Amino acid sequence: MSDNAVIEQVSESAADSQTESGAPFARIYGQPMEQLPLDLYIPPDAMAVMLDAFEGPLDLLLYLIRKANVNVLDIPMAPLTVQYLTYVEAMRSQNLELAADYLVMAAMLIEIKSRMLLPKLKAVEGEEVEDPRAELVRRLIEYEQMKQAAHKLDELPQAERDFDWVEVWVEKSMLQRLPEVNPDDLRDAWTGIVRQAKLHTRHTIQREELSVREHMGVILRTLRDAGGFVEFVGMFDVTLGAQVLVVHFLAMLELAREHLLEMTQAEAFAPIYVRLTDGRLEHGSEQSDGSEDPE
Amino acid sequence: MDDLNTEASSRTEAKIPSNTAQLKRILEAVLLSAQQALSVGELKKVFVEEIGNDVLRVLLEELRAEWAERPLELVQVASGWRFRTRAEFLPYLERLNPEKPPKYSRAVLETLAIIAYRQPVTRGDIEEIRGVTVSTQVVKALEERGWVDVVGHRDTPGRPALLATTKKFLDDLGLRSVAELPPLDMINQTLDLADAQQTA
Amino acid sequence: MDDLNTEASSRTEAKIPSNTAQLKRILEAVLLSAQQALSVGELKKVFVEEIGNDVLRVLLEELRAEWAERPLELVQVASGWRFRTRAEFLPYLERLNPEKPPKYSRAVLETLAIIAYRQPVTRGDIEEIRGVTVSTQVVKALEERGWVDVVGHRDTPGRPALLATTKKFLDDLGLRSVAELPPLDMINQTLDLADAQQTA
Repeated sequence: MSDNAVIEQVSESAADSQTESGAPFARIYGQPMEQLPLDLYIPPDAMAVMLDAFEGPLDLLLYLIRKANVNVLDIPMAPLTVQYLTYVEAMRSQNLELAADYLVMAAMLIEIKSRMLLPKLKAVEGEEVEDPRAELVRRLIEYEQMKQAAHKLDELPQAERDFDWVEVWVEKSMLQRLPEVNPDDLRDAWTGIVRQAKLHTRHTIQREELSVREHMGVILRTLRDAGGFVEFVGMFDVTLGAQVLVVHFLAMLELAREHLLEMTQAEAFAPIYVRLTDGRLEHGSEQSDGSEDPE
Repeated sequence: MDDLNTEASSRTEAKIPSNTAQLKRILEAVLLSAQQALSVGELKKVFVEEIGNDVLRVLLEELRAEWAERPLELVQVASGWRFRTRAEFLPYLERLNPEKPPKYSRAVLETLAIIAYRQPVTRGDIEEIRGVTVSTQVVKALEERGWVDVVGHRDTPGRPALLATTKKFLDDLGLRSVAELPPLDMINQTLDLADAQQTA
Repeated sequence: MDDLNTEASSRTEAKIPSNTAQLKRILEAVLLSAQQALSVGELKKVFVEEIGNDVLRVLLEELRAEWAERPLELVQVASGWRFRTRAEFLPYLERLNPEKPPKYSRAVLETLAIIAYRQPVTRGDIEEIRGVTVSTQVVKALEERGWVDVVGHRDTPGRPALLATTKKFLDDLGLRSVAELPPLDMINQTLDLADAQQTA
C-alpha cells in the first residue's frame, strides 16, 4: 500500500470542477470522489468545493479508504494518516475555516498510528487484545451504514415532492345541523314548567294518561285526513288489540267532551258518524280534501 | 444525479396526451388534488399542448357527468372549477369529527314539552301553562322540523289551532309512542321531595 | 346496544347503508375529503351500523382496486388509509404549481437516517455517528417538517432531548411502521468493493 495508491493524479478533474464552478459536486449525492481534485496542489476554489463535498472527517476517511480499495478491518494506518493530514494541511493553508471536527480526527489518527507502533501488550488470560483501530473501524462502518440509509430514504416517494395528498373541498355549510333533543330534555323542560307553575300560579297540572292524549291527536289527524267525517267503526283498527281500542275510545270520548268532535246517529242502529266540530280543514295545501267535506 | 435528470426531464416533458381519455385523467388528477378552485386559464396551463376553451369545457362537462353517480361533484364556482363532497355524505364526515350540535332555547324546549305531554293543545294553553307569550317563531321552528303539526281547531272563539306531536318526533327521539316519554308523576314526586327538602 | 343505536340515529341523519356498494361510496367520500389519513377505528366510526374489521378491510381493498386505473391511489400508511396522487401525474401538477419541493442536504438526510434507524437518539449520539457537529438548523428543519420530535430526555448530565421520528414521517414516506424502512446494508469486512470499483 503506497501513498500513490491513495493519491491519484487527477489534475484534469480538478480543472473540470473549476470551470463548472463546483456545481457538479453539489449534485453528486453520495459520490463526491469521482471528480474531486486529488493531487496535493489543489487550486483554492477546488479545495473549498471539496471541503463542502465531505460531510466531515469520517466522510473524508471513508473516501480515502474506498479510493484505495482496502479492507476496512485492516486499515494501513500510516499511509491513511499521511493522506488525511495532507488534506487537512492543504485546507488549512488555503485559510479555509477548518472545522474542529477535522482536527480532532487528525489527533485520533495520530494516536492510533503511534499505538500501533508500540509493542503489543501481553493479553490477559482469555482476553483478546483490542486492536487500536477497532473504535475507528466501528465508527466508519456505522457512518457508512447511515450514509447509505440516508440515500435510500431520499429515494422513497415523498409527500409533496413525489405525490400530493388528496383533500377534497368540504362545504360545511351544506350540512344542516339541527339541534338535538332527547326525552330527558323534555322532562327537564317540564320540570322547569312545573316549578314555575308552583311558584307563581298554583296552577295544577293534572295527571293524565299520555296514551289517551296521544290517541286524541291520532283521531283528529285521521278525521282531518279523511275530510273531517268518518263512520264510527272506521275509526277503529281492531288488529291493534283490546287495550289500544279502549284507549282509542276513551280518547274519542275526551274529544267529544272537549267539543272537538261530534258523534251523530240518525236513528237507533243506524251507522254512527264521527265528525270534526270544526268541519273545516286548516292546511291550505289540503284544500282538495276540503272539497269532499260532507258539509 | 440520475434522479435529478429524471425529475427534470419529466417536468418539462409532460407528455402530450394523445386522446381525450388521458386529458380527462389529467384534469381529474389536477382538480382532485388542488387546494382551491382552478380557473379555465389555470387548467389550460396544465397541458403541454394548446387546448381551446371549448375543448376544455367539453372535457369538464364530461368529467362532471362521469362523477354524477359518485360521492364527489365537480362544481363551477366564482373562481373556477373544483370537486366538492356531496351534501348527502357530509353527515358521515360529521360522525368522524362531531361538532357540538346546536341547542334549542328554553322557550322551544318548554313549548315542545307542553305539546308532547298535553297534546293536543292550543297556543293559548301553552301560554297559560308557561305564563308567558309564545312567539310564532317557536312554534314555526317545531313545525319546520316536522315534530309538531296542527291536528284540528278547538271549537271556541277564534277557533285556535290544536297542536300535537308527529310520528317523526317520536322517531327522532327514539320513542315508540308518547307514552314512553318520562312519566310526569315521577317528576312531580321528585319535585315535591326536592321542595320538601328545601323547605325543611 | 340499543342505547348506541338510538344515540347514533338521533345524532345524524346518516341512513344505515343497506349494501356494500353504498358502504364503499361512503368510505370513498370520507377518505377523499379527510384532512389526514384515517385509521380503521376512525373509519368504523363513520358508519351507523357496526362494521367488522374484516369487512372494512375487504371494502378498502375493493376500493383500492377500483382506483387502480385512475389518477389517485389509495394507500395504507402509519396513521391509516389515504388517497394520494399517482407519481405519473406529478409533472402536470407541477406545471400548475411550479414551486420546487424541499430538497434536503446530505446533513439533513443523514441526521434523519440516524434518527429513523437508531431512535430514540440525542444530538450527541448523532454527532458521534456523523463525526461532526450537528447544527441546530438541521434538527429544526426536520422538526418543522413534522418528521421528528422530542420523545423524552436521557437521564444523563444535561438531560439531553431524545429525538424520534413521527407518524407524519412514516406517512409522508408511504410507510406503515419503522419496520418498513429500507433494510440497512450489511457492511462488513471490506467496504463494499463494488462501490469502490464504481468510483474508480
